Amino acid sequence: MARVAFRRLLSAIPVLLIVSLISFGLMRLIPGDPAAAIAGVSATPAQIEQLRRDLGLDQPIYMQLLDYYQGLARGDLGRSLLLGKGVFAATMERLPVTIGLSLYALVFTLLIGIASGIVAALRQNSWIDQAAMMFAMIGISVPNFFLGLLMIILFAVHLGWLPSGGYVAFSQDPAGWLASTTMPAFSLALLQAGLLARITRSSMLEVLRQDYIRTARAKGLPQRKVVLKHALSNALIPIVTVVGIIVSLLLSGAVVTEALFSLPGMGQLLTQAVLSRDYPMVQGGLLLVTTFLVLVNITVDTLYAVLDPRVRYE
Amino acid sequence: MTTPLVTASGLSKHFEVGGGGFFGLRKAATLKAVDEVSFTINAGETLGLVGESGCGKSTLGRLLLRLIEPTSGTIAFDGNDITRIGRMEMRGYRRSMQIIFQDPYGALNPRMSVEDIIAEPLVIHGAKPGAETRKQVTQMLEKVGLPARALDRFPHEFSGGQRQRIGIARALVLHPRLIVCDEAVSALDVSVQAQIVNLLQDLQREMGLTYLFIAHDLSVVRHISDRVAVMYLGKVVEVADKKTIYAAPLHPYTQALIAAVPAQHPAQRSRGRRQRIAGDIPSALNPPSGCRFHTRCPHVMPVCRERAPELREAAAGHQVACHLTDI
Amino acid sequence: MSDVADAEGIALKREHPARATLRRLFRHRLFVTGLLLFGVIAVIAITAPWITTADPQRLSMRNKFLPPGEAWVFGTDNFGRSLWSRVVWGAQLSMIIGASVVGLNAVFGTLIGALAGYFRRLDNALMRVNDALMAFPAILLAIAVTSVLGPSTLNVILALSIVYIPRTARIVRSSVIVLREMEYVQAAVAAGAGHWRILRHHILPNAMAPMIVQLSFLFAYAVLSEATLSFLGVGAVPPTPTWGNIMAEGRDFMREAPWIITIPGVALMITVMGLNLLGDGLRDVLDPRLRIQQ
Amino acid sequence: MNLLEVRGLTTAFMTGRGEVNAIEEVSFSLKEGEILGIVGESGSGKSVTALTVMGLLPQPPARVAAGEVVFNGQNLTRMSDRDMQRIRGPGISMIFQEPMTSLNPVFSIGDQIMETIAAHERLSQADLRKRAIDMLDKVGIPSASKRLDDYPHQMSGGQRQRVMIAMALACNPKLLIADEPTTALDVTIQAQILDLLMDLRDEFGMAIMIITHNMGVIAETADRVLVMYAGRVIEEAPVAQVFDRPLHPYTRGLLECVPSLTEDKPRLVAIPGTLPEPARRPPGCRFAPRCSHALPACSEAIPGLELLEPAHTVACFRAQELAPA
Repeated sequence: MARVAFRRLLSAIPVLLIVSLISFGLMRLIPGDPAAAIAGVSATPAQIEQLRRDLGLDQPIYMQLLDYYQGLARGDLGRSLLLGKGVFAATMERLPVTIGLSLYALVFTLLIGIASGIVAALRQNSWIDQAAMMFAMIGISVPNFFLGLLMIILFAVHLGWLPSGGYVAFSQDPAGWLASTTMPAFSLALLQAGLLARITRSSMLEVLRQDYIRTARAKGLPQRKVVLKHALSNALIPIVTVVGIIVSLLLSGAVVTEALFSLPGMGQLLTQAVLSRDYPMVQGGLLLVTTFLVLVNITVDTLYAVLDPRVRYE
Repeated sequence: MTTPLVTASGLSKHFEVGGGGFFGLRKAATLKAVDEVSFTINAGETLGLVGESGCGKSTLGRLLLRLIEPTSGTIAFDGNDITRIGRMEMRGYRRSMQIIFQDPYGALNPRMSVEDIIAEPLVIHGAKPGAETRKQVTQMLEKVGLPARALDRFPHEFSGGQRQRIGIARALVLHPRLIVCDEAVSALDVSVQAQIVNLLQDLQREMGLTYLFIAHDLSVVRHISDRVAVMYLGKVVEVADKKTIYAAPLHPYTQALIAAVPAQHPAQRSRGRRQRIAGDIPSALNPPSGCRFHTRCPHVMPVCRERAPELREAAAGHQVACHLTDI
Repeated sequence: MSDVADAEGIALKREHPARATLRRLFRHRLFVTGLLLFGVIAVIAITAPWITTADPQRLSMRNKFLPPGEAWVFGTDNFGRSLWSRVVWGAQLSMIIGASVVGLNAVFGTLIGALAGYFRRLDNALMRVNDALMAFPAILLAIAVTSVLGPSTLNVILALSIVYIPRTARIVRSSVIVLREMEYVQAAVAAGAGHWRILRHHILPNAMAPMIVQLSFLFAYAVLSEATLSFLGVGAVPPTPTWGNIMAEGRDFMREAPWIITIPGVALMITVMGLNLLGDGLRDVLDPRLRIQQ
Repeated sequence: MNLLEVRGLTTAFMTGRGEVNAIEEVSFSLKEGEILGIVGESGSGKSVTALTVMGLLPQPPARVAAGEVVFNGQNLTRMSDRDMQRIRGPGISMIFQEPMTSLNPVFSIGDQIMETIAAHERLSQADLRKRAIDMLDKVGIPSASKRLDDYPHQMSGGQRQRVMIAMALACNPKLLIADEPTTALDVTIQAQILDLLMDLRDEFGMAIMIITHNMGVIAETADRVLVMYAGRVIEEAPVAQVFDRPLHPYTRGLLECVPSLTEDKPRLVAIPGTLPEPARRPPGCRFAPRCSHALPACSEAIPGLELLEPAHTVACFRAQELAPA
């Protein structure tokens, strides 16, 4: 298993190299003069020149690249223009909010998605199946910000049960955290839950068709054991690989959800950076989030090896 | 009759498996699918090639046609070395050498009509689609026993046996000299299999074809072949004319293979009467040292573990690779 | 029974495979439902100039916050603009962006996927870049790209294409890898066919089914992502009527004028659901073994 | 009393074109310790027959439309799911064609054998383990106690089929159904597995129903043979009779179209035409369109099974007149 993890770590290196190159190239894609674009229309030529020097944009491209990688090697991802502090520090301040929200949403996703997928597969074509799949279809079709807005209108504006925005840290007040993140987490989770329900159902149906399920029944095992032991253990394997994708989707979705519910997370940080043309922040933040995602995927793949002996003993 | 149409010398195909990884750091294992194989196929004959799964018989068939590029060794067709000629030059030879596949479902493009499927080789070799081509295709269809009505149908409308006929028509439309039949009747029900075997024999007589007939069914191979080659784990272990090899096989593997064929009458039940070889076929990824059969051979000697026996002439036209016959 | 096959066992009833597929599609309940939902929005988008009278950008402070009713079908927004006009023109923009992203994906996704899947030498290089692009969270990358290029409709199309083409390419690549090993491809090689012929006649036509399924889901993602980008303010510039823009502006007035949010939201939902249903139907009919994918 | 009695069994499947009978009016019986071979080509219904007996067909789309299966005096076709679970394993057990996919890839083979025993008997974990090792020994897996914790993917096809057999015999069944047990295996492995089945029959004394398309496998194993074509039984006889005096033109064709390992035949005697799909079966005798002896009457009515010679029944209108002297 350690071997699987190690191998995945190795194969992640080229991916991360290219990811960092793309992040680096992003700022250089700005049409015209990047320094002028970043400085904004009201900047004087002198200010633009100053910014150009600060960002190293006056250097030849290979020097810029060298500086960039030297910085990365030191853990220096650049400085945010807007906040006036290091990108890494700024990100670390905000990341817990996003991770908390995403984990909460992941719990919703897994609970709703896997449970409804399994029930739907076991009762294929029944009304339960149809209802679950209808629900999943709505889930994957409602944009999460629209769902969030509807929930605010209903639960915050009309019923007044939950706050419409704002954030309470978990360490300060767990109940407050729950109140401030339940709506965001649920609206964020629904899309992924729908997706997962569909995948679980088809994975389960696929497994139920396999020869070894027939063998299990031919041995006289009770139905409960056939389903819970033989079918589920195999159906979970492809589902685990999907969890990596789901985390990626959750982080993407969190950007919008945080903006909508005014949660001070990573997404909000990046959106603000984008709107105020804080490109070093965008570049560094993107690289950090993506690296985090790659690490999540390695964990997921290692978990995969736990579930599947074919991978474990390869 | 005895001029070789195809001569393979020291032909090998090694596949790298499981390699790559980060900058190719992970060491790849080498699968020697075909290892130093030499043989000839005479013009007009049928050479049967038998062996169990993983022995490399299919790879060998594809190597001859250069559908797979050999790792080493040479292939001569009609006296000309075709091992390293370029794509364009090879195209000229492709007219003369064709292949029929096992799977009647995977061998035909589901999105092409029967006419397009059979006409494709003609079109590749410069025929213009039109009345002339259509006539040739129709004639070919009739030759393999399908009505002209089949022309504008699609593969899914046919049964397995009929699809195999379409595959044969495609292979024969260029009037090739060599046909590699890669398990061409293995996927068919026995009653249909006999039809296709008969058709292949009729066509051979009519068109003067040379066959390399690859199969795992020993009785079908005996029926259709003039000579038979036996493969085990990438090596040819015995070659002889069919009567000799079935009546007096020299290699212990050939003997075991023939002994393992189920009886054709309950009175000849083989259990307890015939020698069985124990154990499984070893993995081609990690073949035994020396003679590859030594792990299962009932006559194994110390030398077998150390040195691989060469394929040698044991009698006129009977080659075998075994230390027992080397003495 | 005997009327369906003749003596040789060849089916008498003749039907072109494409026709048979269409017939099965139109019998598929999900597909037809999806087609209807999506079709309504598509027709509205195409006929936008003829079915709207009010200029979607004309301000009329006198008429602001009018609820849906006889005079204003969908009511008016905070600037007194006709919501009907804005939602209809928003539909057109969504369709243009969705269709463009799908078109670019169809061309470049197929190209990259087919090259990587067919020519092994190219595979490693192309797929490493592909993997890297797919490692970014989709919306975040799209936001970063539009912010760099500047907010405009064209740049949204470009950004979404950069995000989704790698995903399409991967799907095409995996079907090409399977198809490349098919025996009919081997037969074509044995007959002397060149790479171009093999790709064009044997591989691409058979890779179309999963591709079409993917593209219909992709259309849905593109419409959804575009709305998200403009909702966040990095899409098409605000006076332009897009569903996301309308909802972003309506956010501040959800207490007094909830219709400003709900009407474009429902339109968005109908479009996305229609496309998802369409994709489900296509998948069932074209490629029943294909799993539900991202 | 017969161990297994199948009477007029008809199994139908719901398809896009309506309900189609996979098998029709299949009747046969099996005595204790007897080996019955069921032979037929694709679409003959031989596997559906076995799965119907086991009650393993998914319902829907499958449905037992008529007939009954009586095992050991109990009517299986009317049995509840729960009761049927008690029959599977200690009563009837089954092995399948694909040893590669018939074992669950995520559990060790020991686990899979032990859970079979545990489902039917109350034994301690240690006893379960001992029984499982014992079974693996019996089916010829070397160093069984070490292999117990191996996963299926670590074994070859032949070994997996041995594990399947160990699992099937773990509860000492009265009947073993072997559905094409050697079709996916190489010929040298096939011989080993067939030998093993025969040895185990001698040791355990269970009856075997062996299903195959290969007349050679029948010749090697069966006491009695059932020949099926297009969903119907067309001939039944002791094994020597079938090979020496086949009475149905199809059985004769099936024997003649296989090439010989010892004799030269200039040309194979092929049966013309193709096997009918279940939804496209011809009216009357299913074999009539491909039969060289068919008369117009053959396409009008379905011939029933008739006892023509002692213990030898056949379903052919012309069997009597065409019978060899």
